[in-house]
Amino acid sequence: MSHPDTTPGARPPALLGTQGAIFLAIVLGAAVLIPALNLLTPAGSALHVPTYLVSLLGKYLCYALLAMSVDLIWGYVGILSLGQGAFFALGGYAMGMYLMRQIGTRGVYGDPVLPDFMVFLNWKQLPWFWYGFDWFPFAALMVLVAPGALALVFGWFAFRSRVTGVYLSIITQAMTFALLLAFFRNDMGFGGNNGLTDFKDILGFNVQADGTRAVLFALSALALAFGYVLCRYLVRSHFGKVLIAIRDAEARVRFTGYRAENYKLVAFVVSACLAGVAGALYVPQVGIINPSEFSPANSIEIIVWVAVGGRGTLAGAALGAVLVNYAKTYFTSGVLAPYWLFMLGGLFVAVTLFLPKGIVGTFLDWRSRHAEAEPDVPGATPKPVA
Amino acid sequence: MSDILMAPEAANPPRAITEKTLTDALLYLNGVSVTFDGFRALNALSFTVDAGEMRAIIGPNGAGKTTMMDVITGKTRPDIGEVFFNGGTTDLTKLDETEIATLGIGRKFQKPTVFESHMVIDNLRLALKGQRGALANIFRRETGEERDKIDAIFETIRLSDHRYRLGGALSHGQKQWLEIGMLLAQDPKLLLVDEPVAGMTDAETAQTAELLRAINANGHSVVVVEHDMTFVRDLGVRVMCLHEGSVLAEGTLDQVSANERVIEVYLGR
Amino acid sequence: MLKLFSEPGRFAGRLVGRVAAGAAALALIGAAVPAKAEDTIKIGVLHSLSGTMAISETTLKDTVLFLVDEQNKKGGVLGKKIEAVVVDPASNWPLFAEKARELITKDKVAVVFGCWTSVSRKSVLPVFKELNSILFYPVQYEGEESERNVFYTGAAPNQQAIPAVDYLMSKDGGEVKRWVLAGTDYVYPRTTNKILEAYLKSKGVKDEDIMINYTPFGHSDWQTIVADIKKFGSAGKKTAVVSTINGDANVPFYKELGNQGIKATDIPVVAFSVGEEELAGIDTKPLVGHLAAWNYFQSIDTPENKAFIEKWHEYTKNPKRTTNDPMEATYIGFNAWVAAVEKVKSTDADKVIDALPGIKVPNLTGGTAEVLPNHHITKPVFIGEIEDNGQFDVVWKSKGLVPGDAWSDFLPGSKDLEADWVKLKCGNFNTVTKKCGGA
Amino acid sequence: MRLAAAFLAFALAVLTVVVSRPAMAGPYEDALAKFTTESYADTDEGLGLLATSGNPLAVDIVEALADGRLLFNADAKTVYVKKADGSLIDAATGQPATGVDEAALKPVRANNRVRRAIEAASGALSLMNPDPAKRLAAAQAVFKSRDAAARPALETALSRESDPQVKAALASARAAIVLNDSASPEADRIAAVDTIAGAGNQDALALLQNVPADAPAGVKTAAASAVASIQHSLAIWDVAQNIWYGLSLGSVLLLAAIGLAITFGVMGVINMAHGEMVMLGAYVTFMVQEAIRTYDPGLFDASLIIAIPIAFLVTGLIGVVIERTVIRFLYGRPLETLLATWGISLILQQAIRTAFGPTNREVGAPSWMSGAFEIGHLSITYGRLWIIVFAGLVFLALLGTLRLTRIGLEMRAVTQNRRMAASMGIRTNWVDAMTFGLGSGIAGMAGVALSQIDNVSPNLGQSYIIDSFLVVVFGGVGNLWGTLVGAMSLGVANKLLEPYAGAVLGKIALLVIVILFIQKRPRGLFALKGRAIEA
Repeated sequence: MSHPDTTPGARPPALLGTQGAIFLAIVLGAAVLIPALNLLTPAGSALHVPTYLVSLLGKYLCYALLAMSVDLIWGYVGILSLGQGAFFALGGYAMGMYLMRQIGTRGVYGDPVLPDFMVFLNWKQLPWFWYGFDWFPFAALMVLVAPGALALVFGWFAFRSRVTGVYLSIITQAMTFALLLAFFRNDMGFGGNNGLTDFKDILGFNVQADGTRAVLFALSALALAFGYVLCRYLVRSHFGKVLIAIRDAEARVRFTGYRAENYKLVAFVVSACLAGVAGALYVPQVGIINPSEFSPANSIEIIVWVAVGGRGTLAGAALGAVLVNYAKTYFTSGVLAPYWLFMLGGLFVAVTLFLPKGIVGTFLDWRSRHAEAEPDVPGATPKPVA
Repeated sequence: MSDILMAPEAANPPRAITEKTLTDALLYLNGVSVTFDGFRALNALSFTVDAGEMRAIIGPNGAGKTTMMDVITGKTRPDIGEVFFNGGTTDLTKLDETEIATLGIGRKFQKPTVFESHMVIDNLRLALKGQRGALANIFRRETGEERDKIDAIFETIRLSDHRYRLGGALSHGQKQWLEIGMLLAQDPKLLLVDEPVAGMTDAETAQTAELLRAINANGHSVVVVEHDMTFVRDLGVRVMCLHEGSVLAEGTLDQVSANERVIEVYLGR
Repeated sequence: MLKLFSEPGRFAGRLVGRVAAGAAALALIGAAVPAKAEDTIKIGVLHSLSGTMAISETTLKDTVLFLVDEQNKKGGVLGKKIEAVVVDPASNWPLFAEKARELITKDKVAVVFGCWTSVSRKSVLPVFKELNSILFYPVQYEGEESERNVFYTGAAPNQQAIPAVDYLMSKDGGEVKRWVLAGTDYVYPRTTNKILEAYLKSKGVKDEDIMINYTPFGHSDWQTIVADIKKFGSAGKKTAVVSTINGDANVPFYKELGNQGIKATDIPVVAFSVGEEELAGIDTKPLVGHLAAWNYFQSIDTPENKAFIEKWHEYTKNPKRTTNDPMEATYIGFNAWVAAVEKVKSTDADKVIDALPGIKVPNLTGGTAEVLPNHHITKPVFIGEIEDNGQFDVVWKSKGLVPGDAWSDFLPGSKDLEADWVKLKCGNFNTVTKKCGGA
Repeated sequence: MRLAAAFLAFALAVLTVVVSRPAMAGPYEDALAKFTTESYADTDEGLGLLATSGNPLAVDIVEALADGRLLFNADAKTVYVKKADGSLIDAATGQPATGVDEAALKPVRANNRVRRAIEAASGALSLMNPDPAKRLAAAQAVFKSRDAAARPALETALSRESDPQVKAALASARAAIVLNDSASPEADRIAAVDTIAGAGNQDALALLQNVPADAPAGVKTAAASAVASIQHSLAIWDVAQNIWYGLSLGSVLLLAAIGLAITFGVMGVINMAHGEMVMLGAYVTFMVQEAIRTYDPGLFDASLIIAIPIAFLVTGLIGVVIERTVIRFLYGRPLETLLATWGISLILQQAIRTAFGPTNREVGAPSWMSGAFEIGHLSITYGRLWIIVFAGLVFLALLGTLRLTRIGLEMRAVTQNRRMAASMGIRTNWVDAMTFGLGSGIAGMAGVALSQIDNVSPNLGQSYIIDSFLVVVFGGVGNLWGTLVGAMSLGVANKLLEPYAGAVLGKIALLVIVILFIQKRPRGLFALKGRAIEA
């Protein structure tokens, strides 16, 4: 675990440390193995991975990417967004709208253009903002543009008027709450509380076919890997060093001649786009997108995943997301069902008290204490900021 | 050493502000007043700093030294008064911190603020004069001469052995130097240095004085705010004493410390 | 997984090993729930036990467990004991889908009883279709749906909303001329109100005599809206409120009605989502005379109901525990399923689905509920007035049973649609194009 | 019309002060028979006949029917009035009934239709009731029924009425009749218009808007102009009404947020469990009321007063425990507090759910909190009024505690400079615990008030937490006055927006406004000078 920079005048640091390599190995390995085990092995064989598990894990991976997007701005820039769920949901809606349009005449009313919910609320024609979503490239573009644009506008205002700390956190929460209320309204034309569901196929493949699920899983894994490499590259670039500097001493950064707000804005938008991608991959795998994804509670939960895994460690965020959600899956069935909230709540309290740096953060500390080495990720263990 | 003590402008008597000085002065403050709900931090403060000059500013607590720096660096907007840079070409009161910093005014805070979770070398890399744009810096690569510059600075601030330690891990004195190093990396026309030797050993203090003189020697104008009189003496430059937000006396340290009113202020008679 | 991170050093050489280990770790997740013995028949219970919907759904979970208990006392089905598998979808709609999948594929349940909100049902629908299993949905809903794998034992709009309006128009109901349709902004109220609006207009009610108002979930400040209703109602014509306000929002709504002194004799409110359970949270003295339309009331005086309530109190060891309409719907659904299974001597989904239409089981109000080819059931309709003891006093009851209608005749989109899983084998047959619409 | 005749006959009977003798088989007996058929229609008719009978027992019978004390035997077709003491009176004779098989008796059931008939009847029957309140109700009942035949009765009642309020009610009741009575001369009807216009409320408006088509032009024009003026004045009153609603919503927000203004605003703990403290307070109220119901129902009206201190202590104590066991390890790490308190809130919710069940709990309103009164055309409900008062008191109490008491002084000292305070010998640990306890306790007291207007369910807290944070941040973290102004302005703004935008859009608009406002003032309405909570 030697830092590339220990010799004067060394080349810029390698993109991946061991930690990153391990992480990628696992994710990419899963991307190959899980679908293989699902499709190639006969059901009932010891190695067989049931489809149920594939889409479940796929869901976890989307959450992992979402958590990573939060870690990028929280762990490295100190922006605590309590509204990240909004970007996730917007990406999800963009994908959901595409999937709705794909249903075509197979809706219960057999209307070629209008989704069912519009028919029985007798809407006459498609609202303008639904145009184009029947064309995949456009929808795919919107997956990035919708959350990106929201982040751009919101961030542009917030960062240049130097809203920071809890104030920023609370208005991000207000933002997602406003969107929650807006999308609940049936008049908005997004299916109200029921949201978008009963999808048939994506790019011509049946969303429920095992093959499609396997591919979606693999894609989620690749997206996560890509997201990791991207974030990793960003935080290790000169740009990323400025981000961390902003987190630790924003005023100093300004006096050093950097436009802190622009740096924050770029990071914020990138993070929003990642969240959007996560949402887009999430929707076809869980089969529904509805306004509850906007609920502030969801966004807070994302923060919790990151904290559990270890803030400012990227891989930790992903790990936290998977662990917490697995715990949720596990606790919510069987004898534990009535008590799972105790366990989840207890887990959060315990982590904050005993693992303030999260699982990975704590581990990295432990390691750097043992093997005398600089942290692999710059600012891996940030001092508390908000 | 001595040549710096005998530096021409050090001997000059205090000058009234005239059109002439406005045009050649690097920094020019005129009638600057700042009020924080009732309390007058700066009171019609006027003075100039010439290119290549080093100026020490002393004064009791609450004399407005830090506020003055805030005004110059754009952290605080003056209620009235003008602040010009580059011989009256640029009005600093219209600009924000970032713009002023890019103009070439560097600032070292009273409490040393370095980027604690960055390695020392990265602290310098960040400060190094050059590309400041967000997008451009995503793909930025470090050039050869940038590396040489940094090495040079390491020599100047005597931290070569610490380049890969975290900024937070440095001692107080080392942080002070690192911060000065960062100022050098920024290569500003004017350095504002706020209490650089607070909490330093005598040895360190002496070294710091030397360091600042060196910096000033190769063309940077420096404004130092300091309490420590021995340090100011070491610097051996024109001294300006602030009191209640305006200039009380100006001249060599001996002239100033001989000044009746200064003594009054300091000994509070 | 943690352990993997703790291995220091370069990774290239160990890549393969790690991947294998990673896969193993992931596979463990799959093995997390052990397989159960096969001498029982498993049924799934998919009701939220936490989160916002727990308030309503927990009772239904208890009901299913209670029914299973009763059935097992009678020896179960096909000579096997029934085993209920309970999961908690936590009022989280995607989690509903996940849990449904888990119940069907991992626990191999023969049937699932669950869901309350429309969105949770919509969320699990694809799962039940894909894995071809059975869902019994016990709550009154907006209709406009008929799926092969779902049986709707709650009321369709024509079994609740329309009779209620008819009653209010009658002399006994006070010959109401002016209507406020107040609802929470989601599918059930939207659809129901669309249907009612069309129906009222067909009865010659003018536009200006209909006021429609939607509020968000859990709306808690009703001052303005109640004041508006009061104003709307003081225009000299007899006015009534048809409330499709959902769960939590009702308590503050009724409290505000009481505070602003709107008496049932002035402006009666008839609600479709307020039952004994919801009233348990309110001091009902100011509300006496306001109405609710259901297919079951705890106060209905039949031997079946008496016996049911008695056993229920025994089972829950709580003599105060209320019963309500969705409980009866669950009761009917459960018994219908048992009857069907006994009939075809199998729990195979296809067989049971085909066997269910035509099954007749007694309901708790002295009639019989018949499962119809459109997977809805026949129900009596009751209208009750709130009493000061939190119960309902039945003031009107439909003549005979009303068959549930999946597709409303009052909505342009659906009036030509027909559901029949026996002859047509189709949930949305278009009687005009003579085609089966859906996929 | 039947009722009309009834009023006339009865009124005359009363006027001539004839002590009516036991009637022969007539309307009265027929009426009684109608009560034995278990049909609402018949009961309705029966009430009509009853009034025509002019029998002095009629009043008792109507009252008995109103509160379900009127019993009947379906086979024997006999009707009895059950007295408060449980003794039975034969409705036919008015004599105590003996040897009645009570098992065979059923109460005569009432639905809305019957209740309306009861109101009308008792209205007509009690125009002369000694109790002014009853007379007022009676007058209003007639005003509603607008029955021409009641006119003479009204006029005599008017001539005798002393109580001004009742007199006014009688007058407008009469006017209502005259206006719709095509027989009466135009002048009278125009005068009636004026009388009604005088009332100037919604009912008057409705009445004037529905002037019969056959009315002479003069009446119509008079009505029209009256309508216009009333609508104008009502429009103004509407604004006032909305502002009142806004204040009362604001007071609710204030109550919900003020505890947070301490734990979050002063201590910098992003306290996600705050809502649960409110919820606990509500459950304490529930338990107090349960206890009172079982042990001493007489105390019920005092239940809230009793609940307030208990709620404060209970939640305060819980707050102290939380602070000691969790929060104190997290000072200076505000975000960790967010996570920990989020966990705590989950635990508390589920704990309540397990202990009390997931369903709503009934918290009754004491008599002094129910009902409403009018100032001009401003209708003010007691419940809301008291909540506003309560919110104000809590605010002042808190302000006082922070400003005047020793602990308050120490709290401020600790928050401003922990180390300095410690060196001055202040036991900062203790102060922290007390501060957090105070904040939680206040949240608990808020819960007592909120139990009056909202669900008492495990989810209670969740519905307030977001608004609370919004209020505190909007007002300016660490500033109580900011919280007050923030809560009130958000409340009023919300209520002024609602009529135009509707509940949902109004709320959305408000959120957007707050977001934009924070851009303008990144430190909230009342930015704290100097060391603000830089979380």
